[in-house]
Order: sequence, then structure tokens, then C-alpha cells
Amino acid sequence: MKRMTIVQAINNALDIMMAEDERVFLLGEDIGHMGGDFGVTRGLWEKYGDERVRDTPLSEAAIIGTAVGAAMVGMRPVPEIMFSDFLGTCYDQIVNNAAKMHYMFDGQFKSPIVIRTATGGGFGGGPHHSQSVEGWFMNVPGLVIVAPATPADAKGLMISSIENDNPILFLEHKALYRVRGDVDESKYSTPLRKAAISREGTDVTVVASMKMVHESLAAAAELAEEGISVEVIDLRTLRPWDEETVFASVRKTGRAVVANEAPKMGGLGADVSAAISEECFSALKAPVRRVCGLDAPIPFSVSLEKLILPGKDDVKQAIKAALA
Amino acid sequence: MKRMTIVQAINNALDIMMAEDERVFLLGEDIGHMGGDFGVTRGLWEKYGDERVRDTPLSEAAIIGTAVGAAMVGMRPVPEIMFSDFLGTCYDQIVNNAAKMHYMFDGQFKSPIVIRTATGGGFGGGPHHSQSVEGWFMNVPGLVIVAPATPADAKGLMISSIENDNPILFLEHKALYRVRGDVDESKYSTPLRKAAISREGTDVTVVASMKMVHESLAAAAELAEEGISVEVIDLRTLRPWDEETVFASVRKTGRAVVANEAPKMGGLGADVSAAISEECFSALKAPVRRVCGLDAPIPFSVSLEKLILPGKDDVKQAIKAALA
Amino acid sequence: MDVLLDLYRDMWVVRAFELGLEREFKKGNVPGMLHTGLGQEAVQAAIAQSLRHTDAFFPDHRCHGLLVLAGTPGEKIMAELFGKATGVCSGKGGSLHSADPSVGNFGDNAVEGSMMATALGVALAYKMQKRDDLAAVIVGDGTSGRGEWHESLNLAATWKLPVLYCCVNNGYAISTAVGKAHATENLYEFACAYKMPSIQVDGNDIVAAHKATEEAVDHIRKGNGPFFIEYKTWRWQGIFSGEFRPDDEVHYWREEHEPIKLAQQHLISSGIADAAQLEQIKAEVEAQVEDWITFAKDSPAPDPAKATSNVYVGWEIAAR
Amino acid sequence: MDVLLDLYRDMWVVRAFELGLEREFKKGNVPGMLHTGLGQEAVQAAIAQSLRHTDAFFPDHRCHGLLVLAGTPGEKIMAELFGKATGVCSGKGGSLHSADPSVGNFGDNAVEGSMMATALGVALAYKMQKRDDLAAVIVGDGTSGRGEWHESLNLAATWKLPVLYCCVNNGYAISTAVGKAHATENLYEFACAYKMPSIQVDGNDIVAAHKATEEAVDHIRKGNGPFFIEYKTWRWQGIFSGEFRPDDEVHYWREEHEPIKLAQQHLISSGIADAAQLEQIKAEVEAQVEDWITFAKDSPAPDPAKATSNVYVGWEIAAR
Ligand SMILES: Cc1ncc(C[n+]2csc(CCOP(=O)(O)OP(=O)(O)O)c2C)c(N)n1
Ligand SMILES: Cc1ncc(C[n+]2csc(CCOP(=O)(O)OP(=O)(O)O)c2C)c(N)n1
Ligand SMILES: [Mg+2]
Ligand SMILES: [Mg+2]
Repeated sequence: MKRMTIVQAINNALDIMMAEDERVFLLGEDIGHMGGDFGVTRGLWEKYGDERVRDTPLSEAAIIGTAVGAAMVGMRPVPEIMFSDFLGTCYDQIVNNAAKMHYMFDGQFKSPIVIRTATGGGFGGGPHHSQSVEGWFMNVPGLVIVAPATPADAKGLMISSIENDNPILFLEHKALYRVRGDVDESKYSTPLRKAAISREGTDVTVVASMKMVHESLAAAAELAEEGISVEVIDLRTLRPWDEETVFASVRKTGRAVVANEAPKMGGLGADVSAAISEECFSALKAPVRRVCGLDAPIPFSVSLEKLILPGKDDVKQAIKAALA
Repeated sequence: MKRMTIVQAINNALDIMMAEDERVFLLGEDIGHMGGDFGVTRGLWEKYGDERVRDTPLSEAAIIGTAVGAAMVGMRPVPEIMFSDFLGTCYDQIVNNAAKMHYMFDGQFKSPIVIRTATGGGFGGGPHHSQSVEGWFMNVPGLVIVAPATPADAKGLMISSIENDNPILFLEHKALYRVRGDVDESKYSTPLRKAAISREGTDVTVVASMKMVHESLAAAAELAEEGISVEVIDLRTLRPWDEETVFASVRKTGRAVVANEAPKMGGLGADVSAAISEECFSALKAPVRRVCGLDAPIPFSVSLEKLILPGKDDVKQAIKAALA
Repeated sequence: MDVLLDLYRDMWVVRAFELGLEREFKKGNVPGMLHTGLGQEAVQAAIAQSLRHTDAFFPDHRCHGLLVLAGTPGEKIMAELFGKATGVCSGKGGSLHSADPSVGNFGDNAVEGSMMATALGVALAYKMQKRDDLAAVIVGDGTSGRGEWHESLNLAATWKLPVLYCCVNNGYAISTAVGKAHATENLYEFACAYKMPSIQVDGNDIVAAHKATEEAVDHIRKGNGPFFIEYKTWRWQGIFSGEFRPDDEVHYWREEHEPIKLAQQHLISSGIADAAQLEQIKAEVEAQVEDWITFAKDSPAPDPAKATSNVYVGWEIAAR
Repeated sequence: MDVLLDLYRDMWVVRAFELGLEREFKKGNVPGMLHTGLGQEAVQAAIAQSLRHTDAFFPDHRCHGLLVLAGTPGEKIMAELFGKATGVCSGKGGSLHSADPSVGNFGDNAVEGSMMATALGVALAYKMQKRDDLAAVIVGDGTSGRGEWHESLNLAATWKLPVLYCCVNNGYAISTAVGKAHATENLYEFACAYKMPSIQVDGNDIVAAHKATEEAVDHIRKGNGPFFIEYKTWRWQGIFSGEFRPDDEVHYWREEHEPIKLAQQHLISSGIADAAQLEQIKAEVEAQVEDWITFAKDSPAPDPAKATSNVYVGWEIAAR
């Protein structure tokens, strides 16, 4: 066990997989010598060289297309899109190419790529560097969305993702990059499609993802002092998400809050909330509440940004409303 | 009043707006001489010429970018993207440019564009010509999504859209293009953000869009014979959608089914269903059910496509389940 | 046997396949949309001839004949276009997505131009895997409008990837003339910006098209990086079979400069074959195509289970 | 007064603005990310000089100084970068999105390259509106990797739109050298593919940069369509202020070929000004910039109501 940040944990996972499997290679902007905008690939270029840690021009569509093509013939590419906001420039490649190929050619090709990208707000990045984009991709069959909240999960999920045969969008929340935790230095994997129960509780279930897992845990800790027992679920895989774990928890607690950073309308939380209400109808003692960003772009000014993004207090308030 | 198809109704709306307002112009692939892949712009090139009905290369990103730029300086562009599946190639322009500009420059610019596009399945178009894409855009603040189901609405909504100051994605369902209805030949507008009650009923509310409005009306007609009274709501504006009308209806009937063609997970229906369950919790006598496409791309084979897309019988079944 | 005679037969495979398909389409037996390769037989024959099974190629929407020439049994391509269980993709892909990796057919991407990026990845992988195979991508003139065009050419040139760009310039994108939509009518000029070797060739002259393709492939296999060929040609199909092009243009391409006629003249005048031999080749191919059509017609619709299979690798999706 | 003396002052506006900003950024007073225009003063001065308020320009992420030269009061730009209520966009845009339509500043799009498409639309509209104004778009060398680059150049050339492409080739995209990521190091060559007039100019030589820009603007205003200028220059800022470029390269650009020094030498040797005059200009500008910084610092944070205003035109969004 070693204390690591999420940056280091992902770096460690990439290192392990590259050492073990020649087919794994990285491509993206400034991931080589520079080690990526956030340092996630630091040291890998020195170790694995230009061919396997490949700097690209600002050609996001070609980055994804290249990854897909290489994956079709047996490679295991891990492309990086520097900020998730830029995924709009390669949306077609992800949605119409990577995610549909296996189906439309009836299984003759696979597209095992892991698209790493830095996502989320909270650092004054402004409207084009702060978005949470999972909602853009939630309605895309064939695509997997993975989003860790802890260093240990970041490593294990990255390893699982590289070993998985599906195209995966791997979301790395910028505000969590420096979060530290204990990480096993050997190779291990964390299952996809399996949520984690980050905190057990009996009064209400909070279903969260990424940074909102931490906000929810903080809310739960404070509410525990008021005698409220909150169960916090970290979805980890956002598409397809783990209905079994979520429904079991809600059936136990009878109350649910869904927390994610992106705007409420049409976001991840809509799907989770709708599914809970449909499937746990008779168990529900209160309406499912969504804690999300406001329906606006992310402004540059930090004080305004705070008003748009949801936080611990919003989770607390929703939990209290659910219990009222 | 004149009998028109949706194709003719939209054509008529464009004609009226172009005649009346010099700032309105069209651009897209083969919309001129040829009148568009589906004939929606037929005759307009002859009438308004090359400058205002502008054929473009296969440059979808530039089509939208051009529209946005022109809109910033006072024009009213109506760009066409031939098939909605191709919106992935200009996703960035729509999401990061058109939809955010008004906000990020704090009101100094507007982006009044109406992106017309043919959407939906049911004609053997295969995986890249058959998708329903509203789910790709439901989580995008600043964007408006309009989707008519009848000729009269198609005309009135197109006129409202061109007159509106926001960027609008205007979805034209291919399977509805030839649907006929009575259309007033003079200029009129149909309000945005206002759903239509397509059929009144008391037992259950069906909230539908585009082709699923017709499937739902057919289901309602058949169920009426069994003594079941179904209220069918046509959302018309999908983002932001008309909560007031929907909630009022569900509070009246106590039961709701949400019907849309795209895959269930992360689709429009998720948002509508979640919002109903949250806001009408105490009025609900049964869980809200979603009738959607299966979580797969659209296959080419017509027999397989039928299995993926939802239809009248699926709506009927969901209604019966809600009443059981 | 002379390679030109092979190529002549190949051109007839494209011609007969498309004529048969068009006939069935008009009868309502072929679902969806249809773009035919009629008029572009020499281009397709030339490309197919120069590739080998270990190469990868990305066909465009008019390449049905080429898919057969690449080595897939004709009936399996035909059945795919009919949406049948016996098709190469079990009817899930159709005309626009009929892949067959066993012969290097990587399938069309109906979002025109997007596969130009995919081809980069295949070429890069082949290079990393130390194979001397290449990735060919077949794209129309209209497709040169797409941003991926630039991203692809730039990276292929910068990374010296084994990509063969086959640009089929038939003068139009649907109804839009090349010159109306692009800064040049000679698309090989675009390649110059990337310092990529490029050539424009008469795509209706099988001898010239074949020679150019062979040279390009040879250049690439020697490790010199990408090559760009612009084939000047013309398609019979106008706008959804309607005609909108000037009469003299139609006359030139369909009569004077028609690829099969040109090939016949060449074969006969150079003494490689006589008229009777050529007639026999045509008849044989036509008969074959009719068999494929019959096979496709008689084939069953896909198994309903196919509707939901292979969405994810290894995972099932939820039923309704 | 000689235009070169104006340009000299303008270069100092860029320099002093960025130095002041960088200082405050390091102190933690400026939120978010920061890309400075240090080293590119001549390019910015030249571009600003040739445009007029009725033109449109799309600045890149290093153009803070240019925004001021365009005519927006310096304190309003500075305040925007501090995220304050008094900024041009009330603090909602920040460094990457500081628009001011009153002087033709159409704002940066931080998705690099995407505004190359937007510029087309402005140029098209101006043409349709029979104005003889133009749309200038300022993009870095790295941005030439984007597909929008091609879509934009192709359409501007085909439609003969009044677009001025100002390509600021400072040799790197973040840490990636031009030649590593592109098929050519001389990006004006890309423009040749579109038969668009283009020129490469020493972007650190204010005389040359000014002349080239004037000529290009003149060409466009006469209705001849787009023009492409590649300014060869260099930015002081390495990777997030770290240095990774070879010593001799750093020395050349920061010492020998530094734009303000070059301008000084020229002004003095040609007798346009003496050292004292130049020193005074510098001192005046520096004092001004400090005022702007003070203004920005003293300004209030944006009104909370701004967080949710102007998402839609005319419609409110839901509260939490
Ligand atoms: C990105 C994209 N835009 C538009 C279309 C619709 N479309 C299909 S074929 C075609 C014309 C293509 O022209 P070209 O590349 O010259 O091929 P041709 O049909 O002439 O062989 C268009 C516009 C598409 N499939 N993909
Ligand atoms: C589409 C896109 N990809 C990547 C980035 C991240 N990014 C910001 S600046 C930059 C480098 C741009 O290089 P260049 O255009 O040469 O400008 P310079 O910073 O050198 O002035 C990159 C990769 C971005 N903003 N947008
Ligand atoms: Mg063509
Ligand atoms: Mg640069």
C-alpha cells in the first residue's frame, strides 16, 4: 500500500498495463515529454518512448479515429482528450464509430479504447474547461462511461477498462486529481458496472458520482451527528450503471437523493432518478430528489461558479427534504 | 386552410419568413437546386437565389459555425444538417459555441439559428441514418429543442423558431414528413415551450414526442374501445419542456407513460419521467413507465429495426401496466 | 492470363452487380437507400487488384462491387444489401456497412469522411506491428469538405503512415458540383499542402488507373508513407436516379468515355482478347450475379435475437 | 506622428499588460489559467492597427493586449480577467472569453479552432449586408491541426469571403513543436491548397508585420476574398511558465530577435524617436496598466444574479 493521488494512481495503472501488454499505447496532446496537462502520463514517455506515448496535433477527431482504427486490429489504445469539453469535436467518432462498430458489423470488429479525459468544474476554468459531460453520452448504446472518485478505484477501474473489450469514456474529475488515498502497488482490477457503497446507512440513499461522492460523504458525516444515517453509493460506472446495488439500497432505506455535478435537465441524475421511481415505486416514502448543477454554462468567476455547481450543503438540504 | 404534408408545411413557413425578413437565409448540403434530400426547401432557391439558399460542401462544422457567426451580426440563418445522425460532426459548434455564447459573453451576443435536421428511424436507413438524437442534447443549457408532430405545428413552430432569439435544434421526423393535415396558409406561430394536449383523457397521461405522438394516439384510440380514457400530450418543445402542462395532466390522471423513440437510458424520457415522479409524487397511483427504443444502434434490416423501435403496442402495454 | 482481362471481368462484376441490385431496388426488394458504383467500374477494379487480403480497406457507399472483388462471396454481400440473415453482417449493416475482415474489408462509415481518421489507426497499428500492409480509404470528392480530411492527411503525412487515399472524383456530391463547394476542382492538389505524393488519373481508363494504383501501393509498401490518388470519373446515378447534369457531359461519360467500352476497345485493339471472349466474360458474370440475387431473395430474415446481440462485447442489454 | 511610434506604444501596452497580469496571477489574484502574449507584441500591434471598429475579430488566448488596442478600456479587460463585475463580460467569460462587440471584438472560443468556422459566418453576413468590413481570426500554429481549419479555409476561398487569417506561428502548441505535429513548419503553405493568397512574415519585426497586415487588409477590402498571414514569432511562456526549449532558441528570440528591442533600434536608427522618448512611452503605459490592475482589484465580485442570467434570451432558468 502506498499513499497516492488519483493522478499517481492512474499513472501507475497505465504503467502496469504498458509494461505487461505491448498492445497498450497512449496518444494525445502533450502527453509525452510534458506528461499531460495534469501530469497523468508523466514519466511514461521516458520509459516507453515516442511510439507508445504519442504526442498529437490538436486533431481530436483524428485522435479518437486513430485509436478506434488501431483497436480494430488488435491494439489497446488509450487516447487522451485534454479537457472533456473538447469531446464535442470528436463526438461523431465516439458515438457513430467507436460505440456502433461492434453492433453494426455484427461482432466482426471490436473497439476497445479507453478515452481518458479531465472533466468537471470548480477551478475557475470558465465555460469551455469546466463542464461535466457524461450527460452528452448517456443516451449512446455501446458506450461505457467510467468515473472514479478515489485513488484506489481510479487505478483498479483503469486496469479493468483497458482489459475490457468495449469503448470506454474514462472521466477524471479535475477537482479530485489531488485527492490522496491508499493504493495497492501491485496489479488489481476493480469491476466495471459495479457501484461501491462508500458509506452504509439506513435512512436515505444518496447515489453520487465523482466529486459529488465526496460532497455526499461530507454531508453524511455531518448529518450523522444529527442522528441521520445516510448510505452513499458511488456509481463508478455511469453507463450502464449498477441498478441492482442502487435499487437494493433504496428498497432498504425507502428514500433517495441523486447527486451529480452537471445540469439537472437531461443529465445522468435524470436516468437514475427515473429508474428508481419506476422500479422501487412501492418502497419509496418520499420523491427522489436530484442535486445537480443549475441549467447554465459554467461562468469564469469563481464566486459565480460556486452558485452554479452543487455542493455538500445542497446534498444535506435534499436529504432533509426527503426525510421531512 | 390547405391539406399539406409536414414537408410542405415547413417549406411554407420558410417561404413566408424569407419573403418577410431579408435576414433569413438557408444553408446546407443540396438544399438549392435539388431542394434538399427530402424536398423541404424545394422551390426556394428558384425564388430567393444562390445567396439566400446556399449549397455547401460536406462541412457540417462550418455550416453551423457559419450560421452562428452570421447570427451574431444580425442575420437569421436556418442551417440544414441532412441527417440528425451527422450532428456528431458539429456537436462542438452547437454545444460550446451556439448554446453558450449568449451566457459567456453576458448577453452581448445572441445566436438565433434554427438547425433543421431529419431525424428518427423506421425506413431501413441503418445505424447512421436512423437515430433519434434529442438525448444527445438534453443536457445542454442554452439550447432549445423543438420537434413537431403535425403539419400545422411544424409550420407554426418553425415560424416561432425563426423569430426566437435562441439557438434552436429543429427535429423533423422522417417518418412524419408525409403525414398530412390542414394548415392555415397565412402566417401564424405556435408557441415554444408549450406542449399540446393531442387528446384529452382521464385515466392515464401519455407524454410523447414526434412519431410516438402518433403511436400513442393510435394506442389511445384502440384503448378507448376498451373503456380506457387516455390523455396524450405532445411535448413539441423538448428542451426546456413544458412541465406545467405535463404535471397538471398527471395530477389529474394519477398515471403517466412517457414515450419516445430513442433508447431509454439517458434519453428525453428519463428527464420527463424523473420530473413527474419528483413533482407529482403524491398524485401518482402507479410508477411512471417509459416506452422507448431498446439500448442498441438501429440495425439496417427492417425486421430487426422493428424490434428496436417502440410502437403502438408497446404504448398500449405500458398503459395497461400503469392501470393494472 | 493478362491482368487486363482479369480487370475486365472485375469491371463487369461491378457493373452487373449494380445493375442487378438497382433492378431489385426498383422492385422494392432492397430496403433503405441505394448508391451504385455504375460508371466507376475501372476505379473499383483497379483498387481491388492492387490490394491483398492482409491490407485493410475502407470502402465508400458505392463500393458494392469492390467488396466482392476483394474476395467476399458475392451472395454474402448481396444478401447483406437485402438485409438478410446470410449477409456478411447478418443484415445489421446493409449497403453502407458491409464489412468482412477476412478479406481486409473494414466497412463503410456512412458519416462520410469519418473513416479517414479510422484508417490512420489501422495504418499506425500495422506500422507498430511491423507489418508491411497498408490501409486504403476510398472517399468521394464531396467528402473532401470534411474536417477529418485535413486531420487525416496531416497526420498520415506527419507520421509517414501506410495510407492509400483513393479519392473518387466523380464531379458531384449529390447535386453539388466539386467546383461549387471546393477551392479547387483538382482534389489531388489538396494533398500537396501536406507534401504528400499525389497524382490525378483518368479513372475511366483501366490501364491508367491500374498503373497509378500499383505505383502508389508500391511506394507505400516500401515504407515511404502515404500516397494520394485522385481518380477522375463519373457516376451514372444522378440525384436519386434523376438526371440534372448537362447533356453533353452525360453523353461524354456514358458514351464516349465509358470505362467498359474503353477497356473493350483496348483489349481488342491490342489483341489481348476478341469480342466473343469479352461477351462470354460478361455473360458469365451476369449469370453469377443472378445467382447471388436469387440467394439473397431466398435467404431468411435475420434471427430476431440479432436485434439485441453485440451491442456490448460480453454484456447483454435490457429487454423491453 | 509616425505610425511606428504608435505601434511602439501598442507593443508596450501588450507587454506591460501581460507582465502586470502575470505578476498578479502568480500572487493568486487572477483565477483560472493564464496564457500570455509576451514575445508576440509586434503581431498583436500590427493586427490591431489595421482593423477598424466595424470589422470583426476573433482573438486567441494570448490576445489580452490586443483587446485593449482594439479600443476597449484597459481596466474593463483587466477586470474581466480578475473575474470582476466591472469586466467586459461581467466576469462570466474571463481570459478566454472577453468579448466587446462595440469595438469589433467577437471573443475567443477556448475550443481552439472552432471560431474559424464562426468567422466565416460574420464575413458572409458582412458580404450579404454589402459592408466592406472583414472578419479576422487569430489562431496559433497548433490550431492548424483542427478539422475546422480546413473547413474554414476551403469555404472562405470558395465563397470569396472577407476573412483575414492571422496565424501566429510561435513554434509550439503547448510543448509540441510545429514540425512534430504538422506536415509542414510553414503553415502559410497550407493556404496554397485553397489557392488563397498567403504570406509568411517575421512577426517580431513590427515594420514587416505591419506592412503585411496592411496589404492583406487592403486586398480583402477590395473584394478579393480571404488572405492568410503567417506571423513567425515566439512566446516567452513555455509550459505553464516552465522552459523546455533549447537554450540557443531561447536566446535568439528573447535577446537577439526580441520584438520591442528590434522596434527600438529601428525607431532610433531611422531618427523617428530618441531613447528618452521611447523610455517615456514605456513609463506612461506601465503606469496606465497599474491603474487598470488597481481598478480590477478594487472592483466587486459579480452580482450573484449574474450566475443565472442570459442563459436563454428572454427566458429564466429554474433555481436550485
Ligand atoms: C458527414 C456527412 N454529411 C452528409 C452526408 C450525406 N451524403 C451522403 S453521400 C453524400 C455526397 C457525397 O459525395 P461524394 O463524396 O462526392 O460521393 P459520391 O456520392 O459522389 O460518390 C452526402 C452529402 C453524409 N453521409 N455524411
Ligand atoms: C480543441 C482544443 N484542443 C486542445 C486545447 C488545449 N489547448 C489550449 S492551448 C493549446 C495549444 C495551442 O497551440 P497554438 O495554437 O500554437 O497556440 P499557442 O498557445 O502556442 O499560442 C492547447 C492544446 C484546446 N483549447 N482546444
Ligand atoms: Mg462525388
Ligand atoms: Mg503555438
